[in-house]
Amino acid sequence: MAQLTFREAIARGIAQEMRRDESVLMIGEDIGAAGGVFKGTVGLFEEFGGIRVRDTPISEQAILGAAMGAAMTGLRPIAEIMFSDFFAVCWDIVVNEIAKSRYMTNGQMTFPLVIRSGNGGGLRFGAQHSQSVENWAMQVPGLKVVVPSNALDVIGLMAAAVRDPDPVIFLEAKALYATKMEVPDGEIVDTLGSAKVVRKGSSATIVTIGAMVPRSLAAAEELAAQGIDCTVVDVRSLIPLDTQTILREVSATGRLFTVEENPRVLGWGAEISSIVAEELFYDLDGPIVRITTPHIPLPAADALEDMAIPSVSRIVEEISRSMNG
Amino acid sequence: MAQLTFREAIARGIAQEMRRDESVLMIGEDIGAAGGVFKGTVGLFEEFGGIRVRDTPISEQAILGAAMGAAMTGLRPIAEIMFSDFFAVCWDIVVNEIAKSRYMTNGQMTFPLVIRSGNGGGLRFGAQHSQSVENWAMQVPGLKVVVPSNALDVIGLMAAAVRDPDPVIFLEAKALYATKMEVPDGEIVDTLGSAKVVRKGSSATIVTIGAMVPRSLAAAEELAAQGIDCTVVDVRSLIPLDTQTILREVSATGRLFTVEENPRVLGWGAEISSIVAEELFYDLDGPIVRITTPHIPLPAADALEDMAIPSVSRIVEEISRSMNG
Amino acid sequence: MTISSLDLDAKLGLYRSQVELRQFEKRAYDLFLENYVKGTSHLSLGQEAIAAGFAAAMREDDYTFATYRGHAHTLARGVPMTGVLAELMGRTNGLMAGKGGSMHLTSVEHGVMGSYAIIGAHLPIACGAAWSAQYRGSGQVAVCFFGDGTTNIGAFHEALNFAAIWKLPVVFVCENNLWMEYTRTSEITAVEHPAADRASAYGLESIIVDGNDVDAVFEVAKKAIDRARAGEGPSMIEAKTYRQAGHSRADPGKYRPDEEVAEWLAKDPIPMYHARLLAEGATEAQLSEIDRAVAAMVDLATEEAKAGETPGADLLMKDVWADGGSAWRN
Amino acid sequence: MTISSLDLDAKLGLYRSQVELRQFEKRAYDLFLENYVKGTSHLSLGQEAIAAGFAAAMREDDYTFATYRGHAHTLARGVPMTGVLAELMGRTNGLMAGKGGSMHLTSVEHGVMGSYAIIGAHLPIACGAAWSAQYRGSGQVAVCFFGDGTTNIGAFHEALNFAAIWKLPVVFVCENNLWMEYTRTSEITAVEHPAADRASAYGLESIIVDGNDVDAVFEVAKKAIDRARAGEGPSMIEAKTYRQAGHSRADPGKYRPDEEVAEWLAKDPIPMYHARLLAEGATEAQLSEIDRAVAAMVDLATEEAKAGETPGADLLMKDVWADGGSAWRN
Ligand SMILES: Cc1ncc(C[n+]2csc(CCOP(=O)(O)OP(=O)(O)O)c2C)c(N)n1
Ligand SMILES: Cc1ncc(C[n+]2csc(CCOP(=O)(O)OP(=O)(O)O)c2C)c(N)n1
Ligand SMILES: [Mg+2]
Ligand SMILES: [Mg+2]
Repeated sequence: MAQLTFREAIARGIAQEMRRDESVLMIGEDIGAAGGVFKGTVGLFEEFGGIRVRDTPISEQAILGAAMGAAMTGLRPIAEIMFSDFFAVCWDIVVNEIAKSRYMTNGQMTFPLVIRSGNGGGLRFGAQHSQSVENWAMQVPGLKVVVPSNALDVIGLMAAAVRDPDPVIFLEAKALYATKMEVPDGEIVDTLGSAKVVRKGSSATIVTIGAMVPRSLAAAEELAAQGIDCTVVDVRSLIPLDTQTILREVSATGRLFTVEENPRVLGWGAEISSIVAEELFYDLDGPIVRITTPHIPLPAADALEDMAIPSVSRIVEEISRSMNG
Repeated sequence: MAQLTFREAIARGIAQEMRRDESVLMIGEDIGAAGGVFKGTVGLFEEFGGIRVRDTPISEQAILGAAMGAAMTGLRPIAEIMFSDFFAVCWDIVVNEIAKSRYMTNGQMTFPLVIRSGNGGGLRFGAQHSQSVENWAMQVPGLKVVVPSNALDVIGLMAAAVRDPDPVIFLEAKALYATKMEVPDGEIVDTLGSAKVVRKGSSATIVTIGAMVPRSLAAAEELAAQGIDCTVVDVRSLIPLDTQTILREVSATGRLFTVEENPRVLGWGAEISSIVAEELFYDLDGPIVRITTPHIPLPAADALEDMAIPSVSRIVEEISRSMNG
Repeated sequence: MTISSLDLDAKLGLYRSQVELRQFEKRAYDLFLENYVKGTSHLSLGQEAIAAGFAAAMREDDYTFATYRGHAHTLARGVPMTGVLAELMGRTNGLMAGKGGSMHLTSVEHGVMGSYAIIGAHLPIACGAAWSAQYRGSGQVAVCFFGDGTTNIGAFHEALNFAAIWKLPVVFVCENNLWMEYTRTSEITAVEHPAADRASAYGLESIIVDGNDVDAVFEVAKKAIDRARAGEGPSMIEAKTYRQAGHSRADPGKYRPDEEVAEWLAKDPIPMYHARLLAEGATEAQLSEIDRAVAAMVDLATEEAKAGETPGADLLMKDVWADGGSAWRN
Repeated sequence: MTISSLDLDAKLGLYRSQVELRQFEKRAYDLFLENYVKGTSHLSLGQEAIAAGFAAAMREDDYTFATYRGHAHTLARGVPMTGVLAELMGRTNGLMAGKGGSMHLTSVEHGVMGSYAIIGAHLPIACGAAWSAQYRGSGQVAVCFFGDGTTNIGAFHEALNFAAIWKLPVVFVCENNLWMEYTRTSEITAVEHPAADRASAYGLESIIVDGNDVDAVFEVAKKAIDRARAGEGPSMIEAKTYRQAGHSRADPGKYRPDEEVAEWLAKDPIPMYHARLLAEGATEAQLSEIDRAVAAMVDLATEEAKAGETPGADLLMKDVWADGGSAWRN
């Protein structure tokens, strides 16, 4: 066992896979000797060298194009897009090329690649460096989307993503980089598409991901004190989506709340809400409520940012209002 | 009155506004003497000249950057992105710059601009030239999103979009370009954010947009013959969203079906489903069902494309199965 | 190998290749008029020398990256005509069973790593294949074709710099046919030679070739490919040519001055090469035998393509993922 | 106007401007260490001559487009220090009431049309403002600042070509401080001078200036701006400089060789200019009076900024739309 931060877990997960498989390479801006802007790749350059852990120009289209071309010719690249907001400058390669080419070629090509990216707010970086873009990625047929919430999951899901034959968008909550936990030694490999029930309750089911998982758990503790006993489901991967676990846990409590960091309109919770509204219509005891960042760009000031992203107290408030209302 | 095609309506709507306001300019690829790849700008170059109707290089970031810079300094540009799939090569300017800058600057700037784009399938153009991206745009705080379904609405909503002080994404269903209707002479100005009830029924409410409106209407006729009498709501603008009309019409029938051309996951109907599931929970008589293109890239072959996009018969089938099941 | 080292047999091969592309595309156009080909398609009529010359200079395992205007490059690499034609017609015996269509021709088996319909996107992707070849030490080279209008999009710039700094084995080929869709590229481009005048921005040599002269194309291709294979890095070649038809199936190309079209029809690469081969010792009989053989080949491909089946629902939901399926949830 | 035409008063103004930027940013850094400034911030210490020289050459209604490293360019246009500092501190008396933050400083009133945090994005946007000025016949010029690392992204290429073909009144200024974040730009750039060596790709003259010499900067700026204003089109200027601090607040800049830092500290634009002004007839008293006055100004701004209020919920939901609100549904 070792005490590991979320950011150290990234490097450990990648190192585990790079040792195992020579076809795994990394590219990105400042990921080499500098160890990454978020220090997610510290030690990899030293262990694997500048050919396998390679700095690039500020050319996100080239980075992802390179990853795609390498993947279709037998390698398993891991590309870093420093902040997930920057997906917007290379979105074509992601949605039009990487996501569609297997289908278009009737399966002639596979794209075993991972795109890691720092995601979400909480660091007072303002509207262009704080977005939660899991809903952008979830929207695109042909992409898998992973959003881990803790160091252990980071390692296992990173390994699963690297081994997966399909393109995986791996979103690392910036707000969690410094969080720590005990992690067992040895190889860790997890499974994409498996949600985890991280708290078991009987009154309502909270479905959430990433940085909202610890907040939802804290909220559940406060709610328990009010007599509202919540199940908390950490979805972990939006695509593939473990609908079975979600449906089971929602039907057990009869109530669904989603807690989402992405802005409200067409946040990932809208899809889960629509699935539940269709498939569990007769099992719901009350309205589905989505607790989200409002539909606004994120403000920079700490006071404002804290009001925007769902906080423990807002989660408690909205759930208790709806459960008592 | 004049018989007008959808594509002619675009030029008419734009011409109406360009005559009125010298600050309205157009830019895009092949929009000048050529009249646009879809012939949506025929006659504008001749009437307004090459300075106001200007051909650009294949540089979508430059096109939208230019539109943004012009809008913030007092003009009202209309930019064309030829196929909406190409938003992916200039998405940064749309989501990170145009959509956010008013908010970030605390209202110092306004962005009265329109981005027109050919949207959707049906022309056998394959996965990179057939996407319905209304859900991409709807997801971004700070963008208005308009999707007209007929020539009359094209004129009025184009005028409203040009006059609107905020950025409007104006999505023109390619499958509708050749459709015709009678349109009154004289100035036509419509309102953003107003849905239209295009058929009144009592059994269920179909909520839809764009090229799916005529299909939903045709399906409603067939369903009526089966005794299922549907209201059809043409949403027309996804942002601002006329939730009141939707909620009213859904609560009147107790049932909601969305008919969406965009791929399933986080299609625009998911948002409407989540609103209805929360706000009309106690008024629904059955599950909300979303009829969408499956969550796949679009195939090129005519036979396959026809299977992918919701057809009249699929709409009929899914609604009647759910209403009778 | 230099131009003079090409013997007559090899040159007859280049002739045949061009004739194949020409006759194939003429047939594709006819089938389009007969409504067998749905959707769009983009012909390379007049540009065949580039595809033929490069393909002849490539090793079997080299990579081709093409655009939506990709029939010629696909066929030139040896992909059977039937698969291409059937793909245009949306049949199950198409290269991609109709799922890709005319703009996305791909045959990994023949090194055709795709045709790309978003301007500029495939330049960075070609860098990736070249990077992979470099890392694997396979000696493969990626050849990436694009148009003059493509030189003004951002991805072009990123790819060129990227290839240069990593000395990637990639050859960028700008087929300068003077036009974008309906706009003359020189009207919206800051330099005269849209590719060649920009080579120096990436530390590359400025190379221009007569794209209607297949021998000249072969020579310049061979040199750039050899250089890439030897680890000396990327090249960019601007090949001057002209598309004889409109931009796409719907376009009669009326915006072009008649004299310009006439001038370039007079420079048609195939009659030109025909005359050259006669001068270099080929016989009229040899050449017309090639024409005839190709015609038969095109006829056969047409028949086979027409006999293909219409794809069904099974194909629709197939191969989004590597497991062969499309399930995104359980 | 040429360099020699700047009289001593004007030069004292350039000195003062540089000192303002320097002292302001040192204070900003202190406030950061004291946890008054949250989030990130990017200092221009060592690069002040560029901001000062350009601002002095601009007309009041000209447009500035800056990056996240935009404090200096914002202040140099006359934006009050208090508004900038308060913005860094997330207060309601900040330029944007705390909603934008350090990376997005904007003051339309002063022609500062925004600071942009996505590499390259503002180059096309500056083209748009220039296009608007051209269409309106206002005679305004847009000046767009960016870093060396920015020359490798696609938007750079699109904007330069676009500006050139439309002869837009825009001046692109590459502040070449040798580094991206933690990577040396020369290691990932195909040419030696990332901007100047690419000017010819857009039909532009290659212009390099000592970015630490404010007189030289002023001269080259004036020339390019006059040219743009006269309708002769865009220019691109590469100004050689160095950032004395790390990339952003979190970065101690350890990756840089000590000798390199020392070499550039010796070329600090402010002491250099101080010495020049003494040589040209200014007195030590004049200059230290400026230093003192600026210090007082910074102190005052600090106090005022600290006195600003913390923004509340009303601001959170304000100004998504031009109607002042954020409603996306009824
Ligand atoms: C990003 C993007 N913008 C626009 C288009 C539409 N488009 C398709 S082909 C074309 C012209 C391309 O011209 P060129 O690069 O010269 O190639 P050519 O067609 O002449 O071979 C355009 C504008 C596109 N496919 N992708
Ligand atoms: C599209 C994009 N990619 C990456 C970044 C992260 N980033 C911010 S500053 C920077 C370095 C920029 O270097 P340069 O252009 O030289 O400007 P400098 O910071 O030196 O002033 C990078 C990579 C970004 N903001 N946007
Ligand atoms: Mg061309
Ligand atoms: Mg720099």
